[in-house]
Amino acid sequence: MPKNDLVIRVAGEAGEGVLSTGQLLVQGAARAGYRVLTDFSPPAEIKGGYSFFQIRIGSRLFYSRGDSVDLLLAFNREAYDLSSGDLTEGGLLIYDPAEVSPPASPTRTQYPVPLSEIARTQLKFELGKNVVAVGVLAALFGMPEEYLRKLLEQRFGGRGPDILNKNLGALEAGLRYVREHIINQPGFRRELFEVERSPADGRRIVVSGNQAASLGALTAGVQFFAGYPITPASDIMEFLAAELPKVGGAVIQAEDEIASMNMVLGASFAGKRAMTSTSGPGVSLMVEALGLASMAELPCVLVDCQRAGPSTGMPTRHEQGDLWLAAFGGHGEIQRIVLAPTSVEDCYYQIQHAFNLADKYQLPVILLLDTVLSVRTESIPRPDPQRIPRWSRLLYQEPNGQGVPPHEGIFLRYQLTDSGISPMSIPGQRGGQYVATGLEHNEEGRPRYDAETKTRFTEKRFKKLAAAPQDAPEPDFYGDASAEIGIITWGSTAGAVREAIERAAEEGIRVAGIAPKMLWPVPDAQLRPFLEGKREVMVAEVNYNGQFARILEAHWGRPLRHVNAYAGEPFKVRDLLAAIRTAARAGAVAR
Amino acid sequence: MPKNDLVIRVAGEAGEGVLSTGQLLVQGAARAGYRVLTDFSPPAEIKGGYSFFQIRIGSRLFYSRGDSVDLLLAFNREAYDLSSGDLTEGGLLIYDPAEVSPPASPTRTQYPVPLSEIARTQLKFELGKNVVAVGVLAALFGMPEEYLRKLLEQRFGGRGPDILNKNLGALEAGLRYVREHIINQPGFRRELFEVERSPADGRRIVVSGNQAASLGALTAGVQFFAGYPITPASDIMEFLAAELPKVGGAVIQAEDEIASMNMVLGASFAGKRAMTSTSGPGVSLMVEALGLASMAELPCVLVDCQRAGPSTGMPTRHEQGDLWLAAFGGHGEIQRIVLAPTSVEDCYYQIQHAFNLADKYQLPVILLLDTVLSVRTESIPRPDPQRIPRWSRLLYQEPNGQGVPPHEGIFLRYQLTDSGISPMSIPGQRGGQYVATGLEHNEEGRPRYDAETKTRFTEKRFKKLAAAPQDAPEPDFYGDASAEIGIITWGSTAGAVREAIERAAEEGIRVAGIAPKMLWPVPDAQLRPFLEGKREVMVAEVNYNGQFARILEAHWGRPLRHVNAYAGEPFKVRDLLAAIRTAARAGAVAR
Amino acid sequence: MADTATLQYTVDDYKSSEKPTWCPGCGDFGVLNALYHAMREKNYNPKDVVLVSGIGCSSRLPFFVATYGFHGVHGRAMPIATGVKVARPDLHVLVLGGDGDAFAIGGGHFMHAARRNLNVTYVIMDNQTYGLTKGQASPTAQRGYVHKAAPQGTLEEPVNPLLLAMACGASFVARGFSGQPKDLAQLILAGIEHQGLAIIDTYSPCPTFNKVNTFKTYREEVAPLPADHDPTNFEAALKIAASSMPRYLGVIYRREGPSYEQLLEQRKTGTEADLPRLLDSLFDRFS
Amino acid sequence: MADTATLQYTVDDYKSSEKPTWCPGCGDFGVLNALYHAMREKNYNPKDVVLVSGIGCSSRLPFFVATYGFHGVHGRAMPIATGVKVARPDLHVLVLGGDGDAFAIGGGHFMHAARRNLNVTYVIMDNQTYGLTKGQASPTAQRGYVHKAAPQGTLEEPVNPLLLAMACGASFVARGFSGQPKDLAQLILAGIEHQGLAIIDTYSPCPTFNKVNTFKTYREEVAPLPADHDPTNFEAALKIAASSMPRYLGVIYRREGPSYEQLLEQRKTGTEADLPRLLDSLFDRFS
Ligand SMILES: Cc1ncc(C[n+]2csc(CCOP(=O)(O)OP(=O)(O)O)c2C)c(N)n1
Ligand SMILES: Cc1ncc(C[n+]2csc(CCOP(=O)(O)OP(=O)(O)O)c2C)c(N)n1
Ligand code: SF4
Ligand code: SF4
Ligand SMILES: [Mg+2]
Ligand SMILES: [Mg+2]
Repeated sequence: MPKNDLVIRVAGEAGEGVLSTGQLLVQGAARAGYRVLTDFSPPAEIKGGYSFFQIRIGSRLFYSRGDSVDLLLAFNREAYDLSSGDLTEGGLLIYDPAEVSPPASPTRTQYPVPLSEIARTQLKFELGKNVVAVGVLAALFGMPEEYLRKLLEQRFGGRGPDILNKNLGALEAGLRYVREHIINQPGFRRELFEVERSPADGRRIVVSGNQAASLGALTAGVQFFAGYPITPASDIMEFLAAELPKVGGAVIQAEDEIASMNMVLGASFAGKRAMTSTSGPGVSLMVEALGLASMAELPCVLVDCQRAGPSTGMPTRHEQGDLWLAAFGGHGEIQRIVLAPTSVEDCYYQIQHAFNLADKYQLPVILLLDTVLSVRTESIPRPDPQRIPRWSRLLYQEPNGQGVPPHEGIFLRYQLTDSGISPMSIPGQRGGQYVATGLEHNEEGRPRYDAETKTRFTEKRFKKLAAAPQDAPEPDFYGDASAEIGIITWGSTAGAVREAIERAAEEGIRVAGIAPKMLWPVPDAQLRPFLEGKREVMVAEVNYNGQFARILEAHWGRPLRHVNAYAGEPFKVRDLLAAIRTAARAGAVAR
Repeated sequence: MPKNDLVIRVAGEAGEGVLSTGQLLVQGAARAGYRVLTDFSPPAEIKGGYSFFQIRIGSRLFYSRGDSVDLLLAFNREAYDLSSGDLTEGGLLIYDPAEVSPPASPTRTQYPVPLSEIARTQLKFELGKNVVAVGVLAALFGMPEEYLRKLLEQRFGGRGPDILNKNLGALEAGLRYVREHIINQPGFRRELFEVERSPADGRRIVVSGNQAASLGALTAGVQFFAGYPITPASDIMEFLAAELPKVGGAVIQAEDEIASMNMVLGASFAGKRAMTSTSGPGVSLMVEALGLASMAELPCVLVDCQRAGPSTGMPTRHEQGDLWLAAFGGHGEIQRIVLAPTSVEDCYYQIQHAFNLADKYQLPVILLLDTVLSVRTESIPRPDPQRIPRWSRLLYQEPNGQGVPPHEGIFLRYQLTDSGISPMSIPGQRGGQYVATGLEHNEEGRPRYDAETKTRFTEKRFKKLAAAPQDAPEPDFYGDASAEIGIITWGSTAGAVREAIERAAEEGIRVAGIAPKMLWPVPDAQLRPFLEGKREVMVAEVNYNGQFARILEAHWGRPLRHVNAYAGEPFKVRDLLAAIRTAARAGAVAR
Repeated sequence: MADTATLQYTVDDYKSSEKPTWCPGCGDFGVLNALYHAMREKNYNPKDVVLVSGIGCSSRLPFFVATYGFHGVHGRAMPIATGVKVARPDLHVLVLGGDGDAFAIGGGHFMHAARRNLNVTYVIMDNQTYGLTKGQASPTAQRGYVHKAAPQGTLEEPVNPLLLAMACGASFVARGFSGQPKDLAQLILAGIEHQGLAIIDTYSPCPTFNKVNTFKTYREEVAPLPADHDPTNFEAALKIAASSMPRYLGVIYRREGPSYEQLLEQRKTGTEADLPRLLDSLFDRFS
Repeated sequence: MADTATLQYTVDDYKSSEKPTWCPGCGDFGVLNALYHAMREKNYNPKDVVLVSGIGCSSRLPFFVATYGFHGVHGRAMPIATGVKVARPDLHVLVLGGDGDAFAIGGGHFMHAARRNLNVTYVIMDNQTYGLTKGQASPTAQRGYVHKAAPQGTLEEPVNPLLLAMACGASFVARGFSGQPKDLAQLILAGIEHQGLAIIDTYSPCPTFNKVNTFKTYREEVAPLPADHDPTNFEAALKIAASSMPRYLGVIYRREGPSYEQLLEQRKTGTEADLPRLLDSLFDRFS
């Protein structure tokens, strides 16, 4: 019986086609109806160095990249050295014998495939090596060839019949090699690697988290983007640079992150939905401008594609280490909302919530992605642009007719209201003139330093923040809500937690999971019921301090169990499972 | 019987001499043996606008500026309007009849003193008005004149006999006016305003918190300062600009705060004790460089003279709103120590601890002052430069003799040790070559991104932070340690808390107080014993969120009572007292 | 904007009810006045104008004007103005602020604003000091300027705003003086009419803290441009810009060409109405 | 430094055991080599040299050298170097990094470094792109340069590093090319020997991402300075600096004068040993 879950890794020298091999395979597989979730581990340096692309493929939904590898294709020796340890017991190793000669091992099956030889000698098409590799893998897990042929036709058709035919030939060579030298071998257990598809629904797309967030931003009506390149956020800017002009918007590559954020505030003041994206170092530089947004009550959205820190840290590695900065980084007492999507699909929707919340509450919203979410591609249902209605700002209504003073003196931009939310005018509106300022100010926006102003306007601003959780997007719930063991998590870690909970259930351990999307302010009404009846509550996140855990501990005044990883990599499902087992055993003892 | 505690306020137009009147009086009074504590409320704008200088004077030690005013000198109408409400019942109002004609009131005594008239007509010395005012006040509270004469001689003696005589004449005119028109009036109760001195110990100095911190930095051996002007921190830079060259050091006024902090890191790397000072907006801009200091393990000291935020906020007003930023502001997982002195004298000593801790643990130390501490002057015991021994960095020892490779390849700048602290080389040391970097790195300081490096070096850095509380400076303790009600506080709020506890004791309510100097990491060994036997623990601070309270709540996993003020002003003792009374009543009911 | 066609604004229409907080004798009063007059000349409807500033005495200016305004954080006026203008090319955007704001903390943005060339007018109120923080040296302070943070005088070469602007590719570079408010109004007007970033470095003395560069000294040191100066000649302009004395007033350099937001507009191939179609085609591309 | 007197260093003494991580064909190799040779010429003891950089491909350079180094954060190399040099004037300080580091995020610091004039050598490895982040336009990228963040080509005027440096008052302004490593070594040497900030903008192509400014195009476009060029003539130098083609190589401008840290040293009136006395006198002043 074919499997419903297979983890494939293509490993080799960066630039040698690891990425393009993986991407071709994934897009073909997604069209064929497989569910796919991928991860890409780029090299530490621009060129050269070990890199891999991992594909989890099958008929069920996946939430993490998989702890270990069922099928490894090693392009070279370093790839073999660094990746073979991740092979599952009984896994399959494919290697290029021109590059590496791995010893036989009882714990795996292995076959040489002379990839470079085939490309160079047989095809006379050295660049075709990656397409040969695609054919090899496709044949191994049993993917219908026509999807790949079609894909190659779309991709290379425009470049003339010669190039297309060469690529089709390379694919064919890969497929044939496997049929003739591997599948027909005695002892090769095809069923271990053949993967079943889910009913093809034809309505899925394959995108990364950054792409999903960019699509979501477009859907939300973003009209202005300013940013500065930084790993792993740059491709959001690059995506929007190509697409925003098509809907009348503009992208500016600014001189730095300070400029980016201030440009965004200018555009927001001028009435547009505006955003930036960056990673930790950029956020550190933006906190002053974010404080201005809190004080001047300007909506804006900042996407932080978190990477491993502190400082320049490890730009291509994973960490969820910016939560405290996002929530608390700023002098004085700032107001911000922090959201975190849990999957690639969720990126598309959460960024729309981010824009809505920013506009409703007139403050900055920080959307925390993380390296895993930003770079991994997934096959997801075709997004629904109608699902999340657009909220508009509470706008000042221009008076009708004549007789209106042509200048200011009357508009109360920061009017004290029950909700703390004041109507906002935008330049060009008659009678709405005011000066946005980072100074403490009265209802008219004029600088005032008396004790009463300071007290009342601090309360006004915090009233908005206190109300925000009522609009918190729905959390994800996993597992058995009535279980005694609970796990709270956030961001991409939610995927691994979900799988760990499912695996625990198979072992008979009942666990409940929750992944709120709003991390700050704490969505108490969503989270508090989760605590009820729980003997043990863990908080799982990829950082050292337990940043979300401590926020919750302060919020509830009760200790929680911290479960952390800080190796620059996502959680392994097995490590989470181990934590769950420990909790379950402790419970058994206690009884 | 003369009083041991009198609050005098000089109020008027800024620039009109409010500050110089106050300062003259204070320096004279301190020399005469009075204890003084002052506060200055500058105008909102550069010139013009209401401003006051408040002096608390007597024979006992003071810890706050006093909630209400016993003796008000109003230079003009606005000063009268805005200050007279702060007069105590039965207080004394002195006003210039040329400027304002206050109605008689049963709740106060009042006398006109034609200050400008005396200066202009009688003395023909308009600028002398402030000195006349000094004479008036001195006569009222019974200060021996000779101290003021001596002071004027020192100050004006160098400018020729004419100027000196004019000033002496102005002083005399003020003294005389009070003797002839106020003190001799029937019904004037001199004993209400006469203040007793403490035995003159001749070893006191009068300085502001910023001056004390600057003196402390000099004592600590600071050799490099870079900064950018900002209220209320600029005078630290200005003080050091004048003094550092005298001990071979240098001050750079940088182009911005980002440059300042990076310059400090360069100087520290080069082996010097280096610091900067700024206020909230500057700290926001420095967090990226502070992250670099955490990662590269470079000692440095940042003095944050907190002011009211967020954003530009109220630059001349008071708040303790930067604690979260100081402790958590930075992307990724940073390591910093946060200290806060509680009094002007404490500024002198805590900054020395800051340098010691920075050098010992090789990380940034942020010293949180606040507007009240920065600007208020106090008479304090002459500082003892020997009290706090200087700790040096754990230095690499250059090998003796020859035979040492002239270049690197061996020095382990980030050697993994039990304590997490590695020997540090400084440029010029033979064989100590390494590259300081914000990238994750191995023991040699070379960039490495593997999981093991990341895990072990994250733990290394946090090991240092975890150890730091063992070197936490002693907290202040107030009141009755065995009381059931406890107050935790920090920074200048400690003064008001201390007085509130003393007043509560007079009412028979027993309260214990503690003000730790190390705020982050939490000095658990100091604070946890304080919780024992407490029925109610409050945390008092001048901010909205209860920033320290939440840190403690997360740390202990237990709720605490937040007591906050956020009006841009220091706590009033009476408001703290009210909170104490409430706690006491709740206890009484509970019983 | 129908209502503007018939209306003729007066200077008072541009005054807000907030009274200037500057010291008596501050140069910024003259700049404010010149600005009122320039706007009146253009007969701008106050609702269509945005004044952007940073932090400093001079940067308080927007509060005293009845238009929209954005009083940002220190040094970031130009980026904010960039966001406003790119988002809404229909608005009239002026930036006003101090020399510290422009060249110290904001120095990096100044450079990039000049190369970007948005259609914005930037009036720098240059008092060669940090007024608001009580007189420390700004980047334009003269060498040897004595202040509390440099009691023996500042050591750095002063920044030359005109030369700097030209080196960064600015398309309009001028110098004004608050002591000649009528000329200044004309200069601001010329800047507004220039299609691109107009940089007007304007001497605006701080009598409270800068005792060496005063109305008096400026009056002695300024001079009109040589009669034959051709502001469209880059090399000649460079020479004038590089010279230190006399302090020439007027338009030193100007160059025609499209502004940044015009170039951006040209690249737009659709409007917000095209969003559903765009999304569909993108989803197709990814499937 | 007794041991240096007798020692003659070889180029290998300056190489660290860390192998360069640059792409094959990257211009930065040539700069690194030129640097090794310049240091060897000076016979610097590696222990007395500090190389400071920011973030970027080029900024990795210090790791490949056996001296002390400080690989800071993006754009802040000059402030870090300022701290090092002011704290320790005895050290030899060089700054090395990219055009993005120098002129984009670091643009403000560049300007102030030039006016401050520390005795530091700044080699900008100018590939007219952001190499490390995969080829977006840097401030020196030419107009129309196509990259992912500007698929229709960049709109801004490029920064001219030489003109900018001169406008900011730099005392030594030069241009080098990684394709002429011997000349470059001599240029770095001249920069080191200059008393003050030496700015050496150095073409260092990025073959991986910048396909329009390559070793080939540079070779065609560079030219030695006119034989009669007098680098001490400011106006002549300004003209050369302002010209865009050919791309002149060599020392465009130099001016003598004290460096910033020399001026600071002159103002020092005591040493650390004077601290007790200073404290006493200060305490007296405040009592
Ligand atoms: C980030 C930050 N740093 C420092 C300050 C303090 N500050 C306010 S205005 C100013 C300089 C003002 O100089 P300038 O821009 O020339 O304006 P002027 O007051 O002279 O008109 C400074 C340093 C601040 N508000 N924010
Ligand atoms: C604050 C911050 N913003 C952005 C980045 C991402 N980043 C790293 S290097 C770089 C630009 C590199 O360009 P350049 O300085 O010219 O160096 P090159 O790689 O071309 O040698 C950028 C944008 C960062 N590391 N830190
Ligand atoms: S301090 Fe100077 S710049 Fe500021 S308002 Fe006063 S005179 Fe003007
Ligand atoms: S990307 Fe460009 S600059 Fe970076 S190492 Fe490769 S060739 Fe050099
Ligand atoms: Mg100024
Ligand atoms: Mg570059």
